[in-house]
Amino acid sequence: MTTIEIPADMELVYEYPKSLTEAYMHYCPGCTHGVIHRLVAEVLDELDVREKTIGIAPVGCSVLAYYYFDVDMAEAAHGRAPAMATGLKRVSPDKVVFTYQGDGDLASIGIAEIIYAANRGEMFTTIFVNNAIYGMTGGQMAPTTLPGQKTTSSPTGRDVETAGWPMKVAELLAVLPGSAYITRQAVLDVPGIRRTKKALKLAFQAQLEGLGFSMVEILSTCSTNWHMGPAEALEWAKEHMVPYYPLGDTKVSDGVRALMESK
Amino acid sequence: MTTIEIPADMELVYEYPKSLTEAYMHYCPGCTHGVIHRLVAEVLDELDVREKTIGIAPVGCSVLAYYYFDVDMAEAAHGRAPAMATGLKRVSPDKVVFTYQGDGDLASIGIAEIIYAANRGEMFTTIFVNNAIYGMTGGQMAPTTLPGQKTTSSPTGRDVETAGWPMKVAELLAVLPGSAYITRQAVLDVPGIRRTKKALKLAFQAQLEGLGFSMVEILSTCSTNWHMGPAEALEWAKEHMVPYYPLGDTKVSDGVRALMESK
Amino acid sequence: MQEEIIISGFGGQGTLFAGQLLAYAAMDSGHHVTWIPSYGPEMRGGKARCTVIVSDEEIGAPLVRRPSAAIVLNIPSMEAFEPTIKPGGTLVVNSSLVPQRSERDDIRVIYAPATDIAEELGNARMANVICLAALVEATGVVTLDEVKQALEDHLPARHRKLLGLNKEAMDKGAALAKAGGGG
Amino acid sequence: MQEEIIISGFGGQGTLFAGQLLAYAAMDSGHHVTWIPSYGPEMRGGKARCTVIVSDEEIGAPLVRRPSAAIVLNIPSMEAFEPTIKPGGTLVVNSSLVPQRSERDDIRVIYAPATDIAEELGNARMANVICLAALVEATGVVTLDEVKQALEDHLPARHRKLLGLNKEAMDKGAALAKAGGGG
Amino acid sequence: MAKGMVVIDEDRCKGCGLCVMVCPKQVLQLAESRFNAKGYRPVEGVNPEACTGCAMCAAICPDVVFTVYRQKRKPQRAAAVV
Amino acid sequence: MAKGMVVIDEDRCKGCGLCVMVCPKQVLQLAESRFNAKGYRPVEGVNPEACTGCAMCAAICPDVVFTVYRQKRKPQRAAAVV
Amino acid sequence: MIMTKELWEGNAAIAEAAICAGVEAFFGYPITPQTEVLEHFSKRLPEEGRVFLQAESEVASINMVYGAACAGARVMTSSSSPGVSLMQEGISYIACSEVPAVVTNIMRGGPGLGNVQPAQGDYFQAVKSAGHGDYHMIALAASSVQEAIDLMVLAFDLADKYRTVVIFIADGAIGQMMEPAEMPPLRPVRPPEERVAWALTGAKGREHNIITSLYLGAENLEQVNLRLQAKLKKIAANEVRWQEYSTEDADFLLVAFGTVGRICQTVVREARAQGMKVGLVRPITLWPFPSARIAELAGRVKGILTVEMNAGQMVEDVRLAVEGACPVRFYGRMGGVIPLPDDILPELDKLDAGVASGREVQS
Amino acid sequence: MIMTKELWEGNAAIAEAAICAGVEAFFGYPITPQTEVLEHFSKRLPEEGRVFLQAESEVASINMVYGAACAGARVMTSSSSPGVSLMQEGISYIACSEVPAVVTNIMRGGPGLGNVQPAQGDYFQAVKSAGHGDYHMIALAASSVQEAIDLMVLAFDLADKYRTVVIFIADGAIGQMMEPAEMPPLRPVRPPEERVAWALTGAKGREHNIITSLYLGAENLEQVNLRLQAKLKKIAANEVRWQEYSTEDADFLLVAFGTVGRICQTVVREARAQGMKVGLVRPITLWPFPSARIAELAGRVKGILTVEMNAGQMVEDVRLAVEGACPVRFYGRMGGVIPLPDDILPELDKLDAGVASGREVQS
Ligand SMILES: Cc1ncc(C[n+]2csc(CCOP(=O)(O)OP(=O)(O)O)c2C)c(N)n1
Ligand SMILES: Cc1ncc(C[n+]2csc(CCOP(=O)(O)OP(=O)(O)O)c2C)c(N)n1
Ligand code: SF4
Ligand code: SF4
Ligand code: SF4
Ligand code: SF4
Ligand code: SF4
Ligand code: SF4
Ligand SMILES: [Mg+2]
Ligand SMILES: [Mg+2]
Repeated sequence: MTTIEIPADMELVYEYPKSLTEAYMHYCPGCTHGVIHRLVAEVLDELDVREKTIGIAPVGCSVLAYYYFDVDMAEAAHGRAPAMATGLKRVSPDKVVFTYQGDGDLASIGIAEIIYAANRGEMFTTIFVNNAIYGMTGGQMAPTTLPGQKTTSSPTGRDVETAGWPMKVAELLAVLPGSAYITRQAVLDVPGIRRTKKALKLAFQAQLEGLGFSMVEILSTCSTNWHMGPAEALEWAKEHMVPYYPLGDTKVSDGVRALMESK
Repeated sequence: MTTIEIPADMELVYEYPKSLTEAYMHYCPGCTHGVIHRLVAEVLDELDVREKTIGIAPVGCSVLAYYYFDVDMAEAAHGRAPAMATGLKRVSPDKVVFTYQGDGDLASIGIAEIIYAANRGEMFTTIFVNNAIYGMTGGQMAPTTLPGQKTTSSPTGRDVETAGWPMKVAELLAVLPGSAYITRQAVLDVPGIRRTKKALKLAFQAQLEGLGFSMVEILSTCSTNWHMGPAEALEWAKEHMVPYYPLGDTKVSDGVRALMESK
Repeated sequence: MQEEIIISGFGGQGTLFAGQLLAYAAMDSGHHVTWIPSYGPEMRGGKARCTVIVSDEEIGAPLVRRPSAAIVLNIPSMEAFEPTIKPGGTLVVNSSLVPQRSERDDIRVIYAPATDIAEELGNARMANVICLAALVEATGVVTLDEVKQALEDHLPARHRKLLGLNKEAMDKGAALAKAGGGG
Repeated sequence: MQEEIIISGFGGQGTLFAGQLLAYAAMDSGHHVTWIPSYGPEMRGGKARCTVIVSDEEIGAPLVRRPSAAIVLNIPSMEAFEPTIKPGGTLVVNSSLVPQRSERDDIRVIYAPATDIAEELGNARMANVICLAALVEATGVVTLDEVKQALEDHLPARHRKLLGLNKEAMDKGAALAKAGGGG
Repeated sequence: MAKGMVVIDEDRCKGCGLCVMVCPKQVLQLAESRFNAKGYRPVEGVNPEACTGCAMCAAICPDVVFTVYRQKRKPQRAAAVV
Repeated sequence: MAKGMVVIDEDRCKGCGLCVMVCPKQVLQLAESRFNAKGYRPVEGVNPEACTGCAMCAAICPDVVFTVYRQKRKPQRAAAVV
Repeated sequence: MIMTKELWEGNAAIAEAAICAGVEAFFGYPITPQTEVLEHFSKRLPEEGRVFLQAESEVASINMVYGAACAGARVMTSSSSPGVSLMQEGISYIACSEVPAVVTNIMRGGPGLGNVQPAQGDYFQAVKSAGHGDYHMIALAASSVQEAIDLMVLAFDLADKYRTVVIFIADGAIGQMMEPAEMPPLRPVRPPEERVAWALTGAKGREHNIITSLYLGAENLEQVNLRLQAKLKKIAANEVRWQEYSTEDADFLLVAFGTVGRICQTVVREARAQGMKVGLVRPITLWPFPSARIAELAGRVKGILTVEMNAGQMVEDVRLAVEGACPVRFYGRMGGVIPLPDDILPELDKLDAGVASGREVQS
Repeated sequence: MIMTKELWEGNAAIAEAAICAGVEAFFGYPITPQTEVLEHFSKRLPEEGRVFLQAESEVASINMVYGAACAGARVMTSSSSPGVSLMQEGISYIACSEVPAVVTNIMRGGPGLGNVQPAQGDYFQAVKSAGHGDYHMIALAASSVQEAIDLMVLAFDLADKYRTVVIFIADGAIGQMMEPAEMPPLRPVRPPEERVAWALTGAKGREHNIITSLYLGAENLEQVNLRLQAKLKKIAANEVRWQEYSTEDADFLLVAFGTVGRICQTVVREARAQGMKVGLVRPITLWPFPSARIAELAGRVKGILTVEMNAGQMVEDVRLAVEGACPVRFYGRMGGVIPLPDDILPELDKLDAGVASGREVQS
C-alpha cells in the first residue's frame, strides 16, 4: 500500500467511478468496451442512481459486464437483453434499467427485440457497442461489418451483394415513434469520449423523466479481431467507420429536446 | 354444365387467372385476402412466370394459400417465410419466389427475418397483407392495430403507452439499402385495386430483373374480426387506416425507377 | 344419472350458448357437468357444436361418440348425429331447417319447427332455446325452470330485454316435447 | 508405444503450432496421433495449451491428466504440469522464462534457455521449436528429421523464409537434449 | 343491346355484396332467398342490359366469380365459357 | 511545480498505450522492461512536471488506471489516495 | 367468505387462477388453442393494476418472463406447442439462473404447424430437458378445470419455493372446456419492497446481485450443475403427485394423464362393469414422475396399459419405472384424435389376452 | 486416385466432408465451439460456387435450411447447444414436412449460456422430440475426426433416403481436435434439373407441388403421423449403428458415445490390463438406439456402466433396453468436465463390488 500525498493545492478532477466494482476487466488491451463501461459508470454516479439501477449484460465480449458494474445485473440470452429489460422494467417501474449490447447481439440475432422495445417506448436505456465485428466468437462478420471488410466469415471481404449492407441501427430505430432519444457517438478520441458521456447522460435522464426508449450507439474498436494495435484501431475506425456511420442524434423527441434545452 | 353463348361482338375482358387453382377459398365473405390472391395470380399470368414461380405461405388466415395458387408452394413457420424464401431462392436463383404474409406474421414475430431479407436485397417479392389484426387466431391486437382500436387482446382499445405504436413496415424497410422497391397500396376500392396490381407487377418485374428485394404492403380488411360488414370494412379502412398508413412508394431504387420509366 | 348431449348447427345459431345454458342449469341444480365445444381449424368456418355431459357422478370422458341426446339445428348435423344416438335416447330436430325424418325406431325424436316459432315470436335466433326446452322437457336432465333461472342469471346484459321473449319461446319448446313433438 | 505430451505457455508463444508440428511428424511417420487444444472461455485470454498423443495403437482418450512428457514455456505452465508428469517421463522447461527448477527426481528434466537461444538466432518466437526439438530428441517419439520434414511441409508460406533458421534452432534444441539439458 | 356481359360462377360466390356496391350500372344484386351450394345468397344479374363490361365487379370480387366481356370495336368470333 | 498530477493504479494497466498517445504533454510512457502483475508493461509517468491535470489520459484509459488532480484556483486541504 | 362454484372455461380459469395466485405480470403471444388465456389476462390484469404485455413473439415472451422473474416478480407466459418450442433456449437460461417462472403449454396436434386439436405430443418436451443442458422443469398436468386452477396456484408456489421453472401442461380440450369450478381467494400481489433477497432490486446497502447462467471453467459449471441436480433430487423426493382410482384390487393398471387421464376414469368404470378389475394411476406431476408408485403397483398387477394422445412418450417413463416387472402396453392416438373409452377398452382386452397367453411378457 | 490422410481439425473436417458429400448450401450463425465449421464453409463454398450465408440468427438459419431443402437442395446448418434450442420449432416443421436436412450440434456446457467446454447435455434434445409433436431425428454421434467425416456423408445420404432431419452431434473436444483423416471423394453437386420430383422447382408440366406441415382435422393429421411413425420404424429397423469393443467375453459392459465413447476404449484396455473383463458398446446412432444389442448383452454381463458428459440421459435408453435384466449404473461429469479413464475405472470397481455384494440389483 502506497500512500501518496496530494499537494494541498491540488483538487481531484478524475477518480475511479463508484458504479464500477474493482474487478479487473478481461477485455483485450486498449479495447474500448472498457472506456464505455467507465462512461456509463460515471453517468450513473453523476445522476446518483447506482442504488436503483439494474443492468442487463449481453452475450458478447461484454458478457461479464455484471462483474464490472457495481449495480444489480442479469445476463441475457444472446440478443434478448431488450426483452429482459422490458420484463424487468415493467414490474419495477421505479428502477433505472439499461442494456449493454454488442452489434451481433443487438443488430443481428436481437433485432426484433430491440425494434419492439424501441417501438413500445420501453423506459430503459440501451448502450449499443458497434465494433463492426463479433468480438467474442473470434472475429466473424457482424451486421455492421463494413463493405469489403475481411473477417473470419467473410474471408474475401464483406460482399454486400450476398451478405447485405451494414446495418445502421441508429437510423433504423429513429423511424419508430416510441424512441425518445437515439444517437450515435464514438469513443475514438477524447473529444468523442466526452461527447459520448454527454449523450449517455442525456439518455439516462430521458429514462428518468419517463420520456421513452433511449439508445446510444457507440462506435468502438476491436483491435484483436481487426488485427491491429489499439491506437491504429482508433484511427481505422475514424477513417472507415465514421464515414459510413455518421455521428450525431438521429432522434430527439420533443420531451428530450426540452430536456436538452433545460440544461 | 351450362354453356353460355357469348355474342360474336363481345371480347373477353376478364377471366379466371391461370395461376389460381379452382379451389374454393376458405376466407370469410368479402375478405380482401381473396382480392389480393387474384391480383397476384393475374400478375404471374401476365408475366408468364407461373411455371417457374414458387410461393411461401405464412401462418395466418392465408395459411392455405398453397391450395389457391397454382404454383409450387411451401408453408412456413409463423413469421419465417422470408428466411425460407431466402434459402429457397439462393439455391434456385432462376426461379421467381414470393412470400405472402399477414401483419402478425411479417411485422411481429417475423420482423427480424423480413428486415434481414430486405437488407440483403434477397431477390424475392413479399406481399404483405396489413389488416390491422390477427385474423386467424380470432382478432387479437396486431403490430399494425391502430391506436384505440379494440381487439380481443386490447379490449379497451390499443393503448400506445403500453402496447407501442402501430408499425409502419413500408417506411421501416425503406431505410434499408438492399430493398429495391417498397410500396404501400390498398385494395379498398376499384382504383386502389388496379394500382395495387400495377405495384405487384412492378415488384415481380424488379425481381425478374434482379434489382433486389421488393415488397408490396397492402391495406386490407377483416370484417369478421372488425365486427362489421364487408362494405363497411372497406370504408372503415379508408377512414382509419389510410390516414395512418399513407399510400404510395416508400422506396424506389434507381434500377426500379428505370424500370418504371421504361414502361 | 348421466346424460350426454350434443348440440350442433351452423355458427350463429347459438348452439354453444344453448349448451352453456344447459350447463349452468345443471350446475346450479347440483349436478356434475362438462361443456366442451368442438373448436375448429384456426380459421373461419361454419360449424358449431358442443357436447354437454350432466351426471350425478364425477365426469370422466367429456366427449362421447354415442350421445344419449342431441339437438340438430341444420341438415349436416342431422346427418352426422342422428345415427349415433344411443338406443332409448332423444333427438330434437329443428324441423324448420331440417326437412328429413329419422328412420330410427329406438329413439325418441321431437321435430320442433323452432325457427318458424322463433320468427313468429319475433326473433329467429331463439330457435336454440326452443330446442333446448324441448330437450330438457323430454329428457328431464334438468327442469325447465332451472334452465329459465340459468337464462336469467347468465343472459348477457345487452340481451336482457329479450328475457321475457326467451322464456316464452322456451315454454313453446317444452310444450312441443310434451305434445310428443309434432312439427 | 504411447507418448502423451502437453505443450503449454502464453498465447503467442506458438505452443499450438509446435504441437501441430509434432502431430504432423507423427502422422507422416505412420503413427496414430491426436492433437487437442484447450480452448478457452469465449473471450480473450492469455493461456494456450495443447495435448498431443502419439501411439502405435488407435487412440482412445485424447486428453490425459498425467502426461508422459511436457514442454512448459512459462511459469504458470511449469506450476501446473511439472507435478503431473508420469514417473519416467520428460519435461522440457524454457528456462529463459521459467526460473524455477523441478524437484522431481523420477523424471528427466531438460532446461532449455530457448528464448535466449532464439533471440540469439534472431527471432524470439522460435523458442517453441527449440523446446520441441529437445523433447523429440529426449523421448524419441519421432525423429528430429521427421519434425524438420513436417516443418518443411507445413510452415505457412508467409514464414517460408524462416525455414532454415527454424531448422537451425531445432538443431540447437536437440543438441541441448543430447547434452542432458543444461541452461 | 348491352355493351358488356358478365358470366357468374355462382357457386364460388359468398354473397359479400361488394360487387353490388361497386357496379356503376346497378346490374347486380344478391339473391333474395336463393342459396348456393355453399349456403350463401349468391349474386345475380338483375339488369343485364345496363352492363358496360367495365369489370369493376370482377376487380373487387374476392372470390373470382366473374368472367367479363365487352363489345369489340371490330367484330370477332364467339368464345364459349363452360 | 506541476499544474497537475496523476495517480497510476499500475496493476490495472494493460499497456495499451492509448494514454501515452493522447497525453498532450508527453508525461506518460510504457515501461521499457518492467511488467506488472498481469504481465503487461505498465504506463509510467516520465515527465511529471509537465502534467497539466487535463485528464485526457483518464478519459481514454479503458482500464480506469488514472486518478487525476489539478491545481486549484483557491487553495484547499489535502486528500489522500490509497 | 363462501366461494361458490362457477362455470369456468379452462383457458380463462388458468388465467384467473394465476391472478388469484398473485401473478404480477403476463407476457405472451397469441396462439390457438390457448389464446383465451392471453385474452383473459389482457382484460383482467390491467383491471387489477398489474402488467399485461402482448410480446412480439414467444422468444421475446420467455425472455420478458426471465427479466421480470429476475426482478423477483411472480410472472408467467402461456403458449401452445410451436410457441413453446421457440422458448427452449429461454427456458434453459431460466433453469440455470434459478429464477422462478411459470410456463403453460396448451398442447395441440403436431409436429410442425399440425393443427389445433387436443394432443399430448409435447410430453418429452416438457419432461426431458428439451432445451440444451441438464435440467428439468416441474411439469404439472391437469385433467379438469378445477385441477387446472389448483395446479396453477401450486405452480407459482413451487416455482418460488425451488426457484425453478414450472410448466403447466394441458391440451385444447381442457383449455376450451367449461366445468363448474371454484377460484381460490385472490392473493394480493407481493409489494415490490418485499421482493426476495436475491432479486434485482437495486444494490442499496448491500452487494450487487448478479443473475447469470454463464460459468467459465468446466469445474465451476459442474458445481452449478451439481447444485441444480441436488435441487432436482429434492423436488423428486418431495413433489411427486398423482391420483389413483380403484387400484387396491386391480389386476390391470391404466396409466394416463391430462385429458386421457380423465377419460380413463370412465374406462375404469366401464371395465369394472364388464367384470375386469382395472385401476388407474393418473400422474399429476409428469416430472417428477410417480415412478416409485408405479413400480410398486407393477409388482401386483398382471399388466399395464399406458394411454396417451401421442405416439408413445410417457410410456417410456412407465417402462423405466416398471423395469420389466410386468408387461407394459401402449395405446395412443395422434394428430388431435381423442381416444374414447370405446377405443381403450379393447386394448385392455388385448393386454389381458396377451398376458393370459404368455405372449405379453414384455412389449 | 489415392487419398492420403491429412491432419484435420474436427470442425473444418465436418464442413469439408459436407462439401465432399455435395452440400449445396450452408446457412448458419457463429457460436463457439463450432464457429470453425461456419468459417470453413465461408471460405470453401464460394470457391466451389455453392451457397454460403451467415444468417441473422439460428431461427433464421433453420428456416433457410427448410426453404432450400424444399427446393430439393442438399443443405445443412450447424450450431452449438443454445443455438440448437432456438431451432426446435423449425426442426419440428421440417420433420413433419418430410424434407431432408442436416443439422449439426457441437455441444457445449449447459444449461443456459453455460460455457464452451465439451459436454453431452443435449442428448435428450437430440433423441427425444425436443420440438413439439411426435418425431425423431436420426442422431449420429462421432467419436473421432475420421468418423465425423464419414458420418457427415452418411447424414446427407440418410436425410435424402428417408426425407428426414439428421442431426450430427459431437462436442467441442472433437470439433477442436486434430487427427489424421481422409476425405471422401468430392461429389459433384446435383444439378438443379435433377432435383427430386417432390421438390419445389416450378409447376411446369405437372401439378403444383405443396410442402406443408398443416393438416386440418384430427384424422388427417393422425394419418400423417402414422406415416411418419411407419417411416421411423423402418429407420429403426435398418439404420442402427454402433461399435463394439471386447464384448465377446465381457463380464461388464460400458456404454458411452462420442468423446466419452473413445475415452472408454482406453478404459477397456486399462481395465483388462488390471484383469477385469470389460467390453464397450459405443452407439453411433443415438436414435435409433442400439437397444436390441444392448438387451442381448445385458443377458450375458454382470452389470452395465453408462458413462456420459451429462447428468444421466442416455442411461435412460440403456435402462429401457435392459429392462432390469442386469444392474445399470451411471457415471457422469457435467459442465464441460471430461471424465478420464482414471475417473471411470473406480466406477467399474464400484459396479463390480455392488454386483458381488448383491446390492447392485437394480440402480
Ligand atoms: C443463441 C446464441 N447464438 C450464438 C452465440 C455465440 N455468440 C456469442 S457472442 C456472439 C457475438 C458477439 O458479437 P457482438 O454482439 O458484436 O459483441 P462483441 O463481442 O463484438 O462485443 C455470438 C455469435 C450464443 N452465445 N448464443
Ligand atoms: C410460433 C407461433 N406462434 C403463434 C401462432 C398462432 N398464430 C397463427 S396465425 C397468427 C397471427 C395471424 O395474423 P396475421 O399474420 O396478421 O394474419 P391474418 O390472419 O390477419 O391474415 C398467430 C399468432 C403460431 N401458429 N405459431
Ligand atoms: S475481442 Fe475485441 S471487442 Fe472483445 S475484448 Fe478484445 S478487443 Fe474488445
Ligand atoms: S378472419 Fe378476417 S382476415 Fe381472416 S378470412 Fe376472415 S375476414 Fe379474412
Ligand atoms: S362489368 Fe361493370 S357494369 Fe357490368 S356488372 Fe360488372 S361492374 Fe356492373
Ligand atoms: S363480390 Fe364476389 S363473392 Fe361478393 S357478392 Fe359479388 S360475386 Fe359474390
Ligand atoms: S492529466 Fe493530462 S497532462 Fe497529465 S498525464 Fe494525463 S493527459 Fe498527460
Ligand atoms: S490507457 Fe490505461 S491501460 Fe492503456 S496504457 Fe494507459 S494506463 Fe495502461
Ligand atoms: Mg461486436
Ligand atoms: Mg393480420
